[in-house]
Amino acid sequence: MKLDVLYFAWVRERIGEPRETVDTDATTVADLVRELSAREDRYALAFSDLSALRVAVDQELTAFDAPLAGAREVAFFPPMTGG
Amino acid sequence: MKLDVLYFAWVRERIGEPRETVDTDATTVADLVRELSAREDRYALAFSDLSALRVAVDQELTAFDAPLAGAREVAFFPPMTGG
Amino acid sequence: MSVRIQQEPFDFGAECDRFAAGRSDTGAVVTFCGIVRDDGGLHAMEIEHYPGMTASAITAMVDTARTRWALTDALVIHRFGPLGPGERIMMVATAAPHRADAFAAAEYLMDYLKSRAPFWKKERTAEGAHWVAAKEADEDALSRW
Amino acid sequence: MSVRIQQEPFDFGAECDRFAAGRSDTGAVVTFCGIVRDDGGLHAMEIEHYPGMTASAITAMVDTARTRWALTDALVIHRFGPLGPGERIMMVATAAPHRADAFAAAEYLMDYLKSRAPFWKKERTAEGAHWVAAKEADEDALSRW
Repeated sequence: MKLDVLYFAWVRERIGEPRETVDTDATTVADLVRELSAREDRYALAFSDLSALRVAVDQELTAFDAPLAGAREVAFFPPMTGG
Repeated sequence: MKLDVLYFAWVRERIGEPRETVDTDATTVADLVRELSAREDRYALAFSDLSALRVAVDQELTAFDAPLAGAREVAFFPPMTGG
Repeated sequence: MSVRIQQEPFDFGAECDRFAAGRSDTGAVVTFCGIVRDDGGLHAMEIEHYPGMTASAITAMVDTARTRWALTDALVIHRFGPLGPGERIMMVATAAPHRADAFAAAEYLMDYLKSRAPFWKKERTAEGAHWVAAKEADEDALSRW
Repeated sequence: MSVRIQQEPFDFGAECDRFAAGRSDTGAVVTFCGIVRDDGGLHAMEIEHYPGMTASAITAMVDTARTRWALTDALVIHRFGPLGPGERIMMVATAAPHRADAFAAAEYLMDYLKSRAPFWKKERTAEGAHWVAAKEADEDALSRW
Protein backbone atom coordinates (compact mmCIF):
# COMPACT_ATOMS: atom_id res chain seq x y z
CA MET A 1 0.00 0.00 0.00
CA LYS A 2 1.27 3.47 -0.86
CA LEU A 3 0.88 6.11 1.86
CA ASP A 4 1.66 9.81 1.85
CA VAL A 5 3.51 10.49 5.10
CA LEU A 6 3.71 14.12 6.26
CA TYR A 7 5.87 15.69 8.95
CA PHE A 8 5.43 19.05 10.64
CA ALA A 9 7.41 21.38 12.93
CA TRP A 10 10.41 19.71 14.65
CA VAL A 11 9.38 16.29 13.36
CA ARG A 12 9.83 17.65 9.84
CA GLU A 13 13.17 19.17 10.80
CA ARG A 14 14.51 15.96 12.36
CA ILE A 15 13.39 13.80 9.44
CA GLY A 16 14.63 16.38 7.00
CA GLU A 17 11.69 16.51 4.62
CA PRO A 18 8.06 17.63 4.79
CA ARG A 19 6.53 14.61 3.06
CA GLU A 20 7.30 11.36 1.32
CA THR A 21 5.45 8.45 -0.20
CA VAL A 22 5.99 5.18 1.66
CA ASP A 23 5.25 1.71 0.33
CA THR A 24 4.25 -0.29 3.40
CA ASP A 25 2.27 -3.27 4.71
CA ALA A 26 1.88 -1.67 8.16
CA THR A 27 -1.58 -2.33 9.54
CA THR A 28 -1.50 0.33 12.29
CA VAL A 29 0.18 3.71 12.84
CA ALA A 30 2.43 2.04 15.44
CA ASP A 31 3.53 -0.54 12.83
CA LEU A 32 4.41 2.26 10.45
CA VAL A 33 6.40 4.06 13.16
CA ARG A 34 8.38 0.85 13.87
CA GLU A 35 9.03 0.34 10.18
CA LEU A 36 10.25 3.90 9.65
CA SER A 37 12.33 3.90 12.85
CA ALA A 38 14.14 0.74 11.71
CA ARG A 39 15.07 2.44 8.45
CA GLU A 40 17.37 5.24 9.51
CA ASP A 41 18.53 7.01 12.67
CA ARG A 42 16.79 10.26 11.78
CA TYR A 43 13.43 8.43 11.97
CA ALA A 44 14.37 6.61 15.16
CA LEU A 45 15.32 9.96 16.68
CA ALA A 46 12.11 11.70 15.56
CA PHE A 47 9.93 8.84 16.87
CA SER A 48 11.92 8.11 20.06
CA ASP A 49 9.21 9.50 22.39
CA LEU A 50 5.72 8.90 21.07
CA SER A 51 4.18 10.71 24.04
CA ALA A 52 5.65 13.91 22.54
CA LEU A 53 3.97 13.23 19.18
CA ARG A 54 0.52 13.44 17.69
CA VAL A 55 -0.74 11.63 14.59
CA ALA A 56 -3.49 12.29 12.06
CA VAL A 57 -4.77 9.70 9.59
CA ASP A 58 -6.46 11.22 6.56
CA GLN A 59 -6.42 14.59 8.32
CA GLU A 60 -8.19 13.44 11.47
CA LEU A 61 -6.41 13.27 14.82
CA THR A 62 -6.18 9.69 16.01
CA ALA A 63 -4.20 7.34 18.28
CA PHE A 64 -1.03 5.37 17.52
CA ASP A 65 -2.95 2.09 17.58
CA ALA A 66 -5.29 3.30 14.82
CA PRO A 67 -5.60 0.94 11.80
CA LEU A 68 -4.24 2.05 8.43
CA ALA A 69 -6.64 0.03 6.23
CA GLY A 70 -7.84 2.31 3.46
CA ALA A 71 -5.72 5.25 4.67
CA ARG A 72 -4.04 7.53 2.13
CA GLU A 73 -2.29 10.13 4.29
CA VAL A 74 -0.60 9.91 7.69
CA ALA A 75 0.85 12.99 9.40
CA PHE A 76 3.19 13.15 12.41
CA PHE A 77 3.72 16.32 14.44
CA PRO A 78 4.25 17.65 17.98
CA PRO A 79 1.35 18.86 20.15
CA MET A 80 -0.29 21.87 18.53
CA THR A 81 0.44 25.41 19.67
CA GLY A 82 -2.02 27.59 17.76
CA GLY A 83 -4.22 30.42 18.95
CA MET B 1 -30.81 68.00 57.71
CA LYS B 2 -31.38 68.72 54.02
CA LEU B 3 -31.05 65.74 51.69
CA ASP B 4 -31.23 65.53 47.92
CA VAL B 5 -33.46 62.55 47.17
CA LEU B 6 -33.31 61.10 43.64
CA TYR B 7 -35.63 58.63 41.92
CA PHE B 8 -34.94 56.57 38.80
CA ALA B 9 -36.90 54.39 36.36
CA TRP B 10 -40.34 53.32 37.61
CA VAL B 11 -39.67 54.77 41.06
CA ARG B 12 -39.29 58.16 39.40
CA GLU B 13 -42.49 57.60 37.41
CA ARG B 14 -44.53 56.57 40.46
CA ILE B 15 -43.30 59.46 42.57
CA GLY B 16 -43.71 61.81 39.65
CA GLU B 17 -40.42 63.69 39.85
CA PRO B 18 -36.76 62.86 39.36
CA ARG B 19 -35.44 64.62 42.47
CA GLU B 20 -36.41 66.76 45.41
CA THR B 21 -34.81 68.25 48.48
CA VAL B 22 -36.15 66.81 51.74
CA ASP B 23 -35.74 68.34 55.19
CA THR B 24 -35.58 65.37 57.53
CA ASP B 25 -34.33 64.07 60.88
CA ALA B 26 -34.27 60.47 59.61
CA THR B 27 -31.23 58.64 60.94
CA THR B 28 -31.36 55.68 58.50
CA VAL B 29 -32.56 55.08 54.95
CA ALA B 30 -35.43 53.01 56.37
CA ASP B 31 -36.49 56.00 58.55
CA LEU B 32 -36.50 58.20 55.47
CA VAL B 33 -38.61 55.67 53.57
CA ARG B 34 -41.14 55.59 56.42
CA GLU B 35 -41.25 59.37 56.58
CA LEU B 36 -41.80 59.74 52.83
CA SER B 37 -44.36 56.89 52.71
CA ALA B 38 -46.41 58.60 55.42
CA ARG B 39 -46.50 61.78 53.37
CA GLU B 40 -48.51 60.82 50.32
CA ASP B 41 -49.90 57.74 48.60
CA ARG B 42 -47.53 58.03 45.62
CA TYR B 43 -44.58 57.50 48.00
CA ALA B 44 -46.30 54.68 49.87
CA LEU B 45 -46.95 53.02 46.52
CA ALA B 46 -43.39 53.44 45.26
CA PHE B 47 -41.94 52.11 48.53
CA SER B 48 -44.51 49.36 49.14
CA ASP B 49 -42.05 46.51 48.39
CA LEU B 50 -38.52 47.35 49.47
CA SER B 51 -37.25 44.00 48.16
CA ALA B 52 -37.92 45.38 44.66
CA LEU B 53 -35.86 48.51 45.38
CA ARG B 54 -32.22 49.43 45.67
CA VAL B 55 -30.75 52.46 47.42
CA ALA B 56 -27.54 54.45 47.05
CA VAL B 57 -26.29 56.95 49.64
CA ASP B 58 -23.89 59.52 48.22
CA GLN B 59 -23.70 57.46 45.02
CA GLU B 60 -22.67 54.22 46.68
CA LEU B 61 -25.01 51.21 46.78
CA THR B 62 -25.98 50.42 50.34
CA ALA B 63 -28.65 48.71 52.49
CA PHE B 64 -31.90 50.13 53.84
CA ASP B 65 -30.55 50.11 57.40
CA ALA B 66 -27.62 52.33 56.38
CA PRO B 67 -27.17 55.47 58.55
CA LEU B 68 -27.77 58.89 56.99
CA ALA B 69 -25.37 60.87 59.24
CA GLY B 70 -23.39 63.20 57.00
CA ALA B 71 -25.21 62.07 53.84
CA ARG B 72 -26.06 64.60 51.14
CA GLU B 73 -27.75 62.50 48.43
CA VAL B 74 -29.99 59.43 48.60
CA ALA B 75 -31.22 57.67 45.46
CA PHE B 76 -33.97 55.06 45.11
CA PHE B 77 -34.33 52.84 42.06
CA PRO B 78 -35.24 49.32 40.90
CA PRO B 79 -32.57 46.62 40.35
CA MET B 80 -30.26 47.69 37.56
CA THR B 81 -30.61 46.34 34.02
CA GLY B 82 -27.56 47.62 32.17
CA GLY B 83 -25.20 45.82 29.83
CA MET C 1 -8.03 52.24 31.40
CA SER C 2 -11.00 54.16 30.10
CA VAL C 3 -14.69 54.45 31.06
CA ARG C 4 -17.06 56.40 28.82
CA ILE C 5 -20.75 57.05 29.44
CA GLN C 6 -22.35 58.72 26.46
CA GLN C 7 -25.59 59.22 24.54
CA GLU C 8 -24.01 59.23 21.07
CA PRO C 9 -23.18 56.01 19.18
CA PHE C 10 -19.67 54.54 19.39
CA ASP C 11 -17.74 52.89 16.56
CA PHE C 12 -17.28 49.30 17.76
CA GLY C 13 -14.84 48.36 14.98
CA ALA C 14 -12.67 51.44 15.42
CA GLU C 15 -12.66 50.99 19.21
CA CYS C 16 -11.62 47.32 18.85
CA ASP C 17 -8.89 48.24 16.41
CA ARG C 18 -7.51 51.06 18.55
CA PHE C 19 -7.71 48.92 21.69
CA ALA C 20 -5.70 46.08 20.13
CA ALA C 21 -3.09 48.40 18.58
CA GLY C 22 0.55 48.72 19.58
CA ARG C 23 0.60 46.09 22.30
CA SER C 24 3.63 43.86 22.38
CA ASP C 25 3.06 43.24 26.14
CA THR C 26 -0.41 41.86 25.41
CA GLY C 27 -1.15 38.43 23.99
CA ALA C 28 -4.92 38.49 24.29
CA VAL C 29 -7.68 41.02 23.66
CA VAL C 30 -11.32 40.18 24.43
CA THR C 31 -14.15 42.48 23.42
CA PHE C 32 -17.87 42.34 24.08
CA CYS C 33 -20.57 44.32 22.30
CA GLY C 34 -24.15 44.47 23.57
CA ILE C 35 -26.78 45.00 20.87
CA VAL C 36 -30.48 45.91 21.18
CA ARG C 37 -32.09 42.58 20.38
CA ASP C 38 -35.46 42.49 18.69
CA ASP C 39 -37.36 39.52 20.13
CA GLY C 40 -40.24 40.53 17.87
CA GLY C 41 -42.17 43.73 18.21
CA LEU C 42 -39.58 45.94 19.89
CA HIS C 43 -39.98 49.47 18.54
CA ALA C 44 -37.43 51.27 20.68
CA MET C 45 -35.47 51.15 23.89
CA GLU C 46 -34.68 53.95 26.30
CA ILE C 47 -31.80 53.68 28.77
CA GLU C 48 -31.91 55.84 31.87
CA HIS C 49 -28.89 56.20 34.14
CA TYR C 50 -27.73 57.96 37.32
CA PRO C 51 -25.18 60.45 35.99
CA GLY C 52 -23.47 61.17 39.31
CA MET C 53 -22.89 57.52 40.05
CA THR C 54 -22.45 55.70 36.74
CA ALA C 55 -18.85 56.46 35.83
CA SER C 56 -17.54 56.06 39.38
CA ALA C 57 -19.39 52.74 39.88
CA ILE C 58 -17.96 51.35 36.64
CA THR C 59 -14.46 52.68 37.39
CA ALA C 60 -14.62 50.83 40.73
CA MET C 61 -15.53 47.60 38.85
CA VAL C 62 -12.58 48.09 36.49
CA ASP C 63 -10.26 48.75 39.45
CA THR C 64 -11.41 45.53 41.11
CA ALA C 65 -10.89 43.59 37.87
CA ARG C 66 -7.34 44.97 37.69
CA THR C 67 -6.55 43.65 41.16
CA ARG C 68 -7.97 40.22 40.35
CA TRP C 69 -6.46 39.62 36.90
CA ALA C 70 -3.22 40.57 35.17
CA LEU C 71 -4.62 43.17 32.75
CA THR C 72 -2.67 45.53 30.55
CA ASP C 73 -5.75 47.61 29.68
CA ALA C 74 -9.54 47.78 29.95
CA LEU C 75 -12.23 49.84 28.27
CA VAL C 76 -15.94 50.27 29.00
CA ILE C 77 -18.32 52.33 26.87
CA HIS C 78 -22.02 52.45 27.80
CA ARG C 79 -24.70 54.49 26.09
CA PHE C 80 -27.87 56.00 27.53
CA GLY C 81 -30.93 57.57 25.91
CA PRO C 82 -33.04 56.25 23.03
CA LEU C 83 -31.85 53.23 21.02
CA GLY C 84 -33.43 51.31 18.15
CA PRO C 85 -33.33 47.54 17.41
CA GLY C 86 -29.87 46.47 16.19
CA GLU C 87 -28.13 49.48 17.75
CA ARG C 88 -25.03 48.90 19.85
CA ILE C 89 -25.66 49.64 23.52
CA MET C 90 -22.28 49.14 25.13
CA MET C 91 -18.92 47.48 24.84
CA VAL C 92 -16.22 46.11 27.09
CA ALA C 93 -12.64 45.36 26.08
CA THR C 94 -9.88 43.75 28.13
CA ALA C 95 -6.22 43.16 27.30
CA ALA C 96 -3.88 40.78 29.11
CA PRO C 97 -0.70 38.79 28.54
CA HIS C 98 -2.78 35.56 28.61
CA ARG C 99 -6.27 34.77 27.34
CA ALA C 100 -7.68 33.32 30.57
CA ASP C 101 -7.24 36.67 32.34
CA ALA C 102 -8.72 38.67 29.45
CA PHE C 103 -11.79 36.40 29.24
CA ALA C 104 -12.38 36.28 33.01
CA ALA C 105 -12.10 40.05 33.39
CA ALA C 106 -14.45 40.72 30.46
CA GLU C 107 -17.07 38.35 31.86
CA TYR C 108 -16.66 39.80 35.35
CA LEU C 109 -17.15 43.34 34.04
CA MET C 110 -20.21 42.28 32.05
CA ASP C 111 -21.78 40.52 35.03
CA TYR C 112 -21.24 43.55 37.26
CA LEU C 113 -22.33 46.06 34.61
CA LYS C 114 -25.58 44.13 34.16
CA SER C 115 -26.56 44.15 37.81
CA ARG C 116 -24.57 46.83 39.63
CA ALA C 117 -24.10 49.76 37.26
CA PRO C 118 -27.00 52.26 37.56
CA PHE C 119 -28.71 51.77 34.19
CA TRP C 120 -32.37 50.95 33.60
CA LYS C 121 -33.88 49.84 30.31
CA LYS C 122 -37.38 50.69 29.13
CA GLU C 123 -38.78 48.87 26.10
CA ARG C 124 -41.44 50.22 23.81
CA THR C 125 -43.57 47.75 21.83
CA ALA C 126 -46.99 47.90 20.11
CA GLU C 127 -48.49 47.06 23.53
CA GLY C 128 -46.87 50.06 25.20
CA ALA C 129 -43.80 50.77 27.28
CA HIS C 130 -42.43 48.74 30.19
CA TRP C 131 -39.33 48.72 32.35
CA VAL C 132 -37.19 45.64 31.79
CA ALA C 133 -37.17 43.48 34.93
CA ALA C 134 -33.83 42.35 36.33
CA LYS C 135 -33.24 38.65 35.69
CA GLU C 136 -32.52 36.26 38.51
CA ALA C 137 -29.89 34.62 36.27
CA ASP C 138 -28.01 37.94 36.06
CA GLU C 139 -28.00 38.31 39.85
CA ASP C 140 -26.95 34.65 40.23
CA ALA C 141 -24.07 35.20 37.78
CA LEU C 142 -22.38 37.45 40.36
CA SER C 143 -21.98 34.58 42.81
CA ARG C 144 -19.29 32.94 40.69
CA TRP C 145 -16.88 35.83 41.32
CA MET D 1 -20.25 30.87 9.90
CA SER D 2 -16.82 31.53 8.41
CA VAL D 3 -13.35 30.00 8.83
CA ARG D 4 -10.38 31.63 7.12
CA ILE D 5 -6.77 30.41 7.16
CA GLN D 6 -4.45 32.93 5.56
CA GLN D 7 -0.92 34.27 5.47
CA GLU D 8 -1.86 37.93 4.98
CA PRO D 9 -2.85 40.21 7.86
CA PHE D 10 -6.51 40.71 8.73
CA ASP D 11 -8.18 43.94 9.83
CA PHE D 12 -9.39 43.17 13.37
CA GLY D 13 -11.45 46.38 13.69
CA ALA D 14 -13.17 45.97 10.33
CA GLU D 15 -13.89 42.29 11.05
CA CYS D 16 -15.40 43.17 14.45
CA ASP D 17 -17.51 45.91 12.90
CA ARG D 18 -18.78 43.72 10.06
CA PHE D 19 -19.43 40.81 12.42
CA ALA D 20 -21.56 42.94 14.76
CA ALA D 21 -23.50 44.63 11.94
CA GLY D 22 -27.14 44.16 11.06
CA ARG D 23 -28.02 41.75 13.84
CA SER D 24 -31.34 42.37 15.51
CA ASP D 25 -31.51 38.64 16.51
CA THR D 26 -28.24 38.96 18.40
CA GLY D 27 -27.83 40.58 21.80
CA ALA D 28 -24.19 39.70 22.39
CA VAL D 29 -21.02 39.65 20.32
CA VAL D 30 -17.73 38.43 21.82
CA THR D 31 -14.45 38.76 19.96
CA PHE D 32 -10.95 37.56 20.77
CA CYS D 33 -7.72 38.69 19.14
CA GLY D 34 -4.42 36.88 19.68
CA ILE D 35 -1.33 39.08 19.41
CA VAL D 36 2.35 38.12 19.14
CA ARG D 37 3.58 38.97 22.63
CA ASP D 38 7.13 40.11 23.16
CA ASP D 39 8.27 38.68 26.49
CA GLY D 40 11.61 40.35 25.85
CA GLY D 41 13.93 39.43 23.03
CA LEU D 42 11.48 37.97 20.53
CA HIS D 43 12.64 38.88 17.04
CA ALA D 44 10.07 37.01 14.98
CA MET D 45 7.61 34.16 15.01
CA GLU D 46 6.84 31.66 12.30
CA ILE D 47 3.60 29.71 12.24
CA GLU D 48 3.52 26.41 10.36
CA HIS D 49 0.26 24.62 9.68
CA TYR D 50 -1.15 21.52 7.99
CA PRO D 51 -3.01 22.95 5.00
CA GLY D 52 -5.12 19.88 4.25
CA MET D 53 -6.40 19.61 7.81
CA THR D 54 -6.55 23.10 9.29
CA ALA D 55 -9.79 24.47 7.88
CA SER D 56 -11.72 21.22 8.31
CA ALA D 57 -10.51 20.77 11.91
CA ILE D 58 -11.58 24.32 12.81
CA THR D 59 -14.90 23.98 10.98
CA ALA D 60 -15.59 20.86 13.06
CA MET D 61 -14.88 22.88 16.25
CA VAL D 62 -17.29 25.59 15.11
CA ASP D 63 -19.95 22.99 14.28
CA THR D 64 -19.59 21.49 17.76
CA ALA D 65 -19.85 24.94 19.34
CA ARG D 66 -23.08 25.53 17.40
CA THR D 67 -24.62 22.36 18.81
CA ARG D 68 -23.63 23.28 22.37
CA TRP D 69 -24.62 26.96 22.44
CA ALA D 70 -27.34 29.06 20.82
CA LEU D 71 -25.18 30.97 18.34
CA THR D 72 -26.35 33.21 15.53
CA ASP D 73 -22.87 33.39 13.95
CA ALA D 74 -19.20 32.52 14.44
CA LEU D 75 -15.98 33.56 12.75
CA VAL D 76 -12.42 32.23 13.00
CA ILE D 77 -9.43 33.76 11.21
CA HIS D 78 -5.96 32.26 11.78
CA ARG D 79 -2.75 33.34 10.08
CA PHE D 80 0.32 31.30 9.23
CA GLY D 81 3.81 32.26 8.07
CA PRO D 82 6.15 34.88 9.53
CA LEU D 83 4.87 37.35 12.17
CA GLY D 84 6.59 40.11 14.12
CA PRO D 85 6.03 41.21 17.76
CA GLY D 86 2.72 43.05 18.14
CA GLU D 87 1.21 41.50 15.01
CA ARG D 88 -2.25 39.97 15.20
CA ILE D 89 -2.13 36.18 14.85
CA MET D 90 -5.75 35.19 14.88
CA MET D 91 -9.25 36.13 15.93
CA VAL D 92 -12.47 34.47 16.98
CA ALA D 93 -15.91 36.10 17.06
CA THR D 94 -19.19 34.66 18.32
CA ALA D 95 -22.71 36.09 18.23
CA ALA D 96 -25.66 34.90 20.31
CA PRO D 97 -28.95 36.14 21.68
CA HIS D 98 -27.44 36.08 25.21
CA ARG D 99 -23.96 36.86 26.49
CA ALA D 100 -23.35 33.62 28.39
CA ASP D 101 -23.53 31.61 25.13
CA ALA D 102 -21.33 34.04 23.21
CA PHE D 103 -18.65 33.99 25.95
CA ALA D 104 -18.72 30.21 26.43
CA ALA D 105 -18.48 29.50 22.69
CA ALA D 106 -15.60 31.96 22.22
CA GLU D 107 -13.64 30.41 25.09
CA TYR D 108 -14.40 26.90 23.85
CA LEU D 109 -13.15 27.77 20.35
CA MET D 110 -9.99 29.37 21.77
CA ASP D 111 -9.23 26.36 23.98
CA TYR D 112 -9.67 23.95 21.06
CA LEU D 113 -7.77 26.14 18.58
CA LYS D 114 -4.83 26.27 21.01
CA SER D 115 -4.50 22.52 21.41
CA ARG D 116 -6.32 20.78 18.56
CA ALA D 117 -5.92 22.91 15.43
CA PRO D 118 -2.77 21.93 13.48
CA PHE D 119 -0.62 25.03 14.01
CA TRP D 120 2.93 25.12 15.38
CA LYS D 121 4.78 28.24 16.49
CA LYS D 122 8.50 28.76 16.16
CA GLU D 123 10.11 31.69 17.95
CA ARG D 124 13.31 33.40 16.91
CA THR D 125 15.34 35.26 19.56
CA ALA D 126 18.97 36.40 19.85
CA GLU D 127 19.73 32.90 21.19
CA GLY D 128 18.34 31.20 18.09
CA ALA D 129 15.08 29.57 17.03
CA HIS D 130 12.95 27.13 19.00
CA TRP D 131 9.56 25.47 18.66
CA VAL D 132 7.10 26.67 21.28
CA ALA D 133 6.22 23.80 23.63
CA ALA D 134 2.57 23.03 24.27
CA LYS D 135 1.52 24.13 27.76
CA GLU D 136 -0.02 21.69 30.19
CA ALA D 137 -2.44 24.45 31.20
CA ASP D 138 -3.74 24.63 27.63
CA GLU D 139 -4.33 20.89 27.52
CA ASP D 140 -5.98 21.01 30.96
CA ALA D 141 -8.28 23.80 29.77
CA LEU D 142 -10.02 21.32 27.46
CA SER D 143 -11.25 19.25 30.40
CA ARG D 144 -13.77 21.91 31.41
CA TRP D 145 -15.79 21.39 28.22
